[in-house]
Amino acid sequence: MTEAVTMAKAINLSLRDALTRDENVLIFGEDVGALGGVFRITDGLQKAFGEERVFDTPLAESAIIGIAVGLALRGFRPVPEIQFDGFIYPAFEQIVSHVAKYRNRSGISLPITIRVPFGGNIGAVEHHSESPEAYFAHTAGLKVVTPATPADAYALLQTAIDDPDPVVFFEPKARYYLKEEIDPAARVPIGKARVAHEGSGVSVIAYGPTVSIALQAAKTASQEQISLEVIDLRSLSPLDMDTVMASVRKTHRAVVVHEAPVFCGFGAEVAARISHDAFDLLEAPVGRVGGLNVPYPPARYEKLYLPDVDRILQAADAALAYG
Amino acid sequence: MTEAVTMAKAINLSLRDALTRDENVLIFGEDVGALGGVFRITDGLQKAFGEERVFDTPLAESAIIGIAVGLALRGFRPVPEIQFDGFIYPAFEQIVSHVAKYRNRSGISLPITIRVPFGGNIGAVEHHSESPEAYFAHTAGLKVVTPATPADAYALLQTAIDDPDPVVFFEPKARYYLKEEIDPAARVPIGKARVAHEGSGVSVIAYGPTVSIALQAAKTASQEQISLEVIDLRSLSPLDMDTVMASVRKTHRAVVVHEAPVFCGFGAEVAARISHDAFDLLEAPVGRVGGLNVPYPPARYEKLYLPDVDRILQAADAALAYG
Amino acid sequence: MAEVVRVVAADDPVRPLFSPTGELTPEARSRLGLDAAALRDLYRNMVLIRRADQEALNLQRQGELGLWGQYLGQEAIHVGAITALRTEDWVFPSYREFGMAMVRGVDPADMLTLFRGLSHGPWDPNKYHFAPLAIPVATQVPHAVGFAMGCRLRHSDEVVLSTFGDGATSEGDWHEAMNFAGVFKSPVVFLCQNNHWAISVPLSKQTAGSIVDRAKGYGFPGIRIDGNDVLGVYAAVRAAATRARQGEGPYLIEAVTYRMGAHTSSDDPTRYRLDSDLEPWGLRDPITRYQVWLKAQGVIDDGLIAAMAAEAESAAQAMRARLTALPAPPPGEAIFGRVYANPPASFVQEREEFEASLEDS
Amino acid sequence: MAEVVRVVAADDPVRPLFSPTGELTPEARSRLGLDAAALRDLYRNMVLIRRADQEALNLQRQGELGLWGQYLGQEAIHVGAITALRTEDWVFPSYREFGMAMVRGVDPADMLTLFRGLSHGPWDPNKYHFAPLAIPVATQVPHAVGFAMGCRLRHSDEVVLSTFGDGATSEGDWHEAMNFAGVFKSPVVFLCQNNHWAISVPLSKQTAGSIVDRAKGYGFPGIRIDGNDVLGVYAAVRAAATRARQGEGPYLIEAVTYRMGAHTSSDDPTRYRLDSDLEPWGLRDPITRYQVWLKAQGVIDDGLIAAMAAEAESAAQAMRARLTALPAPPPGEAIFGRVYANPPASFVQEREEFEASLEDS
Ligand SMILES: Cc1ncc(C[n+]2csc(CCOP(=O)(O)OP(=O)(O)O)c2C)c(N)n1
Ligand SMILES: Cc1ncc(C[n+]2csc(CCOP(=O)(O)OP(=O)(O)O)c2C)c(N)n1
Ligand SMILES: [Mg+2]
Ligand SMILES: [Mg+2]
Repeated sequence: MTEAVTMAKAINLSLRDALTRDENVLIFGEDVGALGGVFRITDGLQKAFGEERVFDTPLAESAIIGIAVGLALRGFRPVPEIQFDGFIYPAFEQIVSHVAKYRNRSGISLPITIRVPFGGNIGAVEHHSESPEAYFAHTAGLKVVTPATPADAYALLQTAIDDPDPVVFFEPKARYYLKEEIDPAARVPIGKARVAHEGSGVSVIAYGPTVSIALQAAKTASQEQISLEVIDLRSLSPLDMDTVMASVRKTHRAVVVHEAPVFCGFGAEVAARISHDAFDLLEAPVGRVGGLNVPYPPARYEKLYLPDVDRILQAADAALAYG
Repeated sequence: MTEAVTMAKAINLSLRDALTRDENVLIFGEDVGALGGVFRITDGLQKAFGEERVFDTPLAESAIIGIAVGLALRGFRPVPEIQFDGFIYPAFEQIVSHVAKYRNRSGISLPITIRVPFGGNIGAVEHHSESPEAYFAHTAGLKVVTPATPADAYALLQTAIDDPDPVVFFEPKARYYLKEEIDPAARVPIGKARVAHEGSGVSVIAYGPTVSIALQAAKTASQEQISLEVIDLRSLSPLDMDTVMASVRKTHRAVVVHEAPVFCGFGAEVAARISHDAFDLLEAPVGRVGGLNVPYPPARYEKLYLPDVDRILQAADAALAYG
Repeated sequence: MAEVVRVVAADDPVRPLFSPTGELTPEARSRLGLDAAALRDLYRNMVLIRRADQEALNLQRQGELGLWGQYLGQEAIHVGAITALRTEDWVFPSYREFGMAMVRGVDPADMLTLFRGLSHGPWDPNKYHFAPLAIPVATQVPHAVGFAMGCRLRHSDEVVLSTFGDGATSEGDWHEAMNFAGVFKSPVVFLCQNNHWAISVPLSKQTAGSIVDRAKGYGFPGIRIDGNDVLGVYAAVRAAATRARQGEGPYLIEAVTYRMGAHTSSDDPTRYRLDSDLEPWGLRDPITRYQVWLKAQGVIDDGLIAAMAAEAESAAQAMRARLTALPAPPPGEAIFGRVYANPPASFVQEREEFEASLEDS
Repeated sequence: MAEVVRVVAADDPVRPLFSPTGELTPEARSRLGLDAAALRDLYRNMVLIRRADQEALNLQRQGELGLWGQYLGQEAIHVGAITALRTEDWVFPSYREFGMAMVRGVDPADMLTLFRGLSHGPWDPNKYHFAPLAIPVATQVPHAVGFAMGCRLRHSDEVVLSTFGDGATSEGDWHEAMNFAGVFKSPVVFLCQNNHWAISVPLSKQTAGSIVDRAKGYGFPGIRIDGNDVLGVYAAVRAAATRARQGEGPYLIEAVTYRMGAHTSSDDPTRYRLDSDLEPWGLRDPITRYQVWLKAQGVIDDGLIAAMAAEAESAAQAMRARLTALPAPPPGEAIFGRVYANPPASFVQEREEFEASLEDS
């Protein structure tokens, strides 16, 4: 155990430890070098590991991912950064047609970890608050994970970098400043959700930035004698249905929460799966709480767009009151 | 009513009629000119309407969509073609960040219809058989439609081109050679599903290439006194839940079918919605039949990957036998 | 620069205006056809937009704006380029072209509502012929080319200005758009604001080549010019636009300047560059240089200069006052109002439910 | 071509080998250092890959392959380029480089299983240093650059060959990769097979510029050469690879050739070009031309020519026999076997269920 660190620092330490441990790890992207990234996630890494291991690239996301493929083929373990969620789209072709499918076509593993700060609630201008996780979760061949806490951020990133398969690692940027003690020896396997808060009334399934909101909702609810169980998925693909079902078997009710628009969002998969697998157990329809079905709004309105404690509580209440 | 035509011809006629009716309609893309497109969908159009209205572009999908934005701003009604499903990804940024969001940012409508042949079952090499519809359905600001029949292809394309909002028009390329009479005066509104086959036992919800498989399944099932109702969604975004629910209210059972991998596919939205809205009506979990959760396999294996009559019948049987 | 001379088509009307190192020649300067009022207007606009830039930064520091991206040092490009166009010529900016929009007449307070989180696009592009800001780098360049293709198809003589940074030239969209412009001989002037930085990445790490040299590969000419000379920018854009208007196709202008401020208010340039890096560029300040020249020409005097500064000051105050007084649009309208022209029923319903939920709470 | 001379860096070892119009100079030809056996091997390989190409087309017509993309007319590029490399140098092909892979030693029957729908990538790239075919145009170019960056980071003296068509140069990925290669001074030889067509789109509609002229904008040299001269291709790739190996960075070779066949077996070129368009290129056939030259040099005679033709014939028959006898891999393996190195439990379960369902039926 170390002292409490922010999630930003936890990721920085995790990258540092990966660079130290494995000389094949390379970090690159826009402004990750001298600047240390626009969120300072790579702060000090270039200085410590040199310009060969940690380097700035020209401004071109498709090539950032494309060279990661080539570097992985040459035996490296690339950890490219995409500066913001909204700037991953130019790299979509490389991710979907190559990163995800290259092993299937060649037999060669690509141990690439693509780091992407994602989500809203930071008062930003357009394209800086997107939640594109469903696009990647729907893409076979990728693993998609997102931590909700500093400790998980550290540990899950270690696992992602070590994994022989490509991982899209979404960082909930609005939670970069959450603080927690981390344990550098801990590992979080990909594909394993965690019960973030035990409860018995309704299972609230969240991930990344919405976990802390779900926990707040659980706290508020407890004052009204309502018991929410909060599941932090951590891994979207693969999805840990065992943990989800264990919870639903207890609560018989579920609500899924994410920032992305609800329509065809990742919550659709979770809701469809729970509705299917827990058909005889459920006492209420699975609720979905998420972003409105519009492009991400101007910052002044983002709190109205995003799921909040109230909307989670409403959905939980509806589940409890159902029937 | 005219004589029976293939879906390929119906789309060709629909484009021809749009070009005739509205001088702002422009058709462009790779090989759409002299060649008439790799599927001959634009056959003869350059000859009839000239190189200013129907033109080949350089090989660059992002620019094909990017110039469509500019042309639409200048008052045109662009109908760009993306040659194959698997080649839409380089244009993802333009579609997601601009086509979908431009009106929200500027107040200016972009009446762009992006035509994309999609789906498998044509014995092709890699990247020619993808079903990327969920990526676009999840993108607020777009409308996403797909016809299953020649008549719908004609009529839905007319509506799409006339619509002031951007539409992604997915053409089930394995069904290009289905034949049917078409009525050039008919219109199919966006957002309106159709009952392709009436039945009472299980609602089978399909779209694009899987509708005809669902219809075959219905036929086979009827020989065993099992009655399937087949819903052809036609429009994925918006999704016509009224028609779906009307069917489920009758059948109390539903199966969703598409070619894309099941995980986080469009069927997740449909299943989640039915499970939610028909919670008290359903007598069995909503089944999902789709592609396996792998990259599209080599052609020899595609029939094992894709949903077929058997898998639909199994899912329907499971729904009927449930409980 | 000697290379550039050679890659140019014989009909290039821009090249003869500039020395091989990209400076407007004295002869060309004297033949620009700008009267004293027009020359003064260039100065006035640079002063106005610089003061607005400073005020926007102040507003950001005071928490009135979420973000600000200064264009300090790039005023000659903003003013020179827009002045060289006709008002019907469309401009497709990136995100740093606030000054250009001001010269076009967009109300600066309205514009700032974007950085205040109230709107993604606060002006009507059809009114000002000024496209919305494009935040994803280089993605607006194909829009400009498509628009220009459309102008040609309409047989109009409008031209399009496509402006972008040095960093933008690394993106695939930039390349695809340049190539399309060449193939379709589109009436578009590409104006690269080479301010030497893409956030923390210097030009030397952005490309091993040179930006202007790329034009030839797309089949049209290009020139590198001094981007801190408002008359030079004016002359180059004017001549390139005239050429495009006459059906001669695209032209690439690389205007060399320097980003004197941070990338944006979120940036900390001390992490990647020295204050002393700015010094030579401070000496080439576009406003100071032009002022000296105007005075030497006898076109302005200290009285006029003071009057313009005062005008800029009160315009900045007016901008601030108007901005902070502007009401936030109602949420239903701000969030749902402009998504679809023909909204689906489910969308209308979602909006109604949303609006009802606001009333409840 | 005169332009090209001027854009070249002083240390360019390729340029002096060629005339201004891209032909290998007689002096350079005589100084290639290839002995008679090596010269004959170039011929032999061209004959072998042409005959295989023809056989693959036959197989496609007989329904044994789903698709075939001929490289007829481009054999000099395939053979010359691969022969110029060391076997440890990786090649990143597009989809038409079957001949290159053959020269590298990949079994042609194995390779054809791709077009028979049995595999997306039937050879081990690590064994042949030959990357999988890349079907989405130009998307393999950044892979080549990344690989080359890796070679440099490893301080190895491997170089990378990145090959692509004329159409590929329009894609954003191509541009981004070229620019990265320049910035990181990567040991990569870019080889454009300019065969004048991208399906039905002729070069003149693909770009208004020229491909070779683009190199300069990325900060490295380029040259346009006769792509139907196997020795010219050999010489250019060899010299460019040596330069890259010595740490001098990337080089762009535009090898001008012509696509003598259809785009693929699905294509109907009569819709967009005339048979007569092919005539001048038929006269420049790479095999015939080289044969004439070899004979004149006294390096081959009719007997050897006939023997090589016979060898190609029996190799083609062997390829056919092996291909049609190759069993289809079991479905579970073919569909699931290579997706993940570390497959998630749910994936393993899905595979098991799939395999069980096959046994049931
Ligand atoms: C596609 C994309 N990637 C990354 C970013 C983040 N970003 C914003 S501005 C910028 C640098 C742009 O540099 P340049 O084009 O030179 O313009 P300047 O800021 O100097 O005006 C970057 C990387 C972005 N906005 N869009
Ligand atoms: C991204 C992408 N878009 C479209 C296609 C369809 N397509 C296959 S080959 C081709 C033309 C390629 O031309 P060129 O690069 O000159 O190579 P050549 O076929 O002449 O060898 C096209 C458009 C594709 N494979 N990938
Ligand atoms: Mg810049
Ligand atoms: Mg070609």
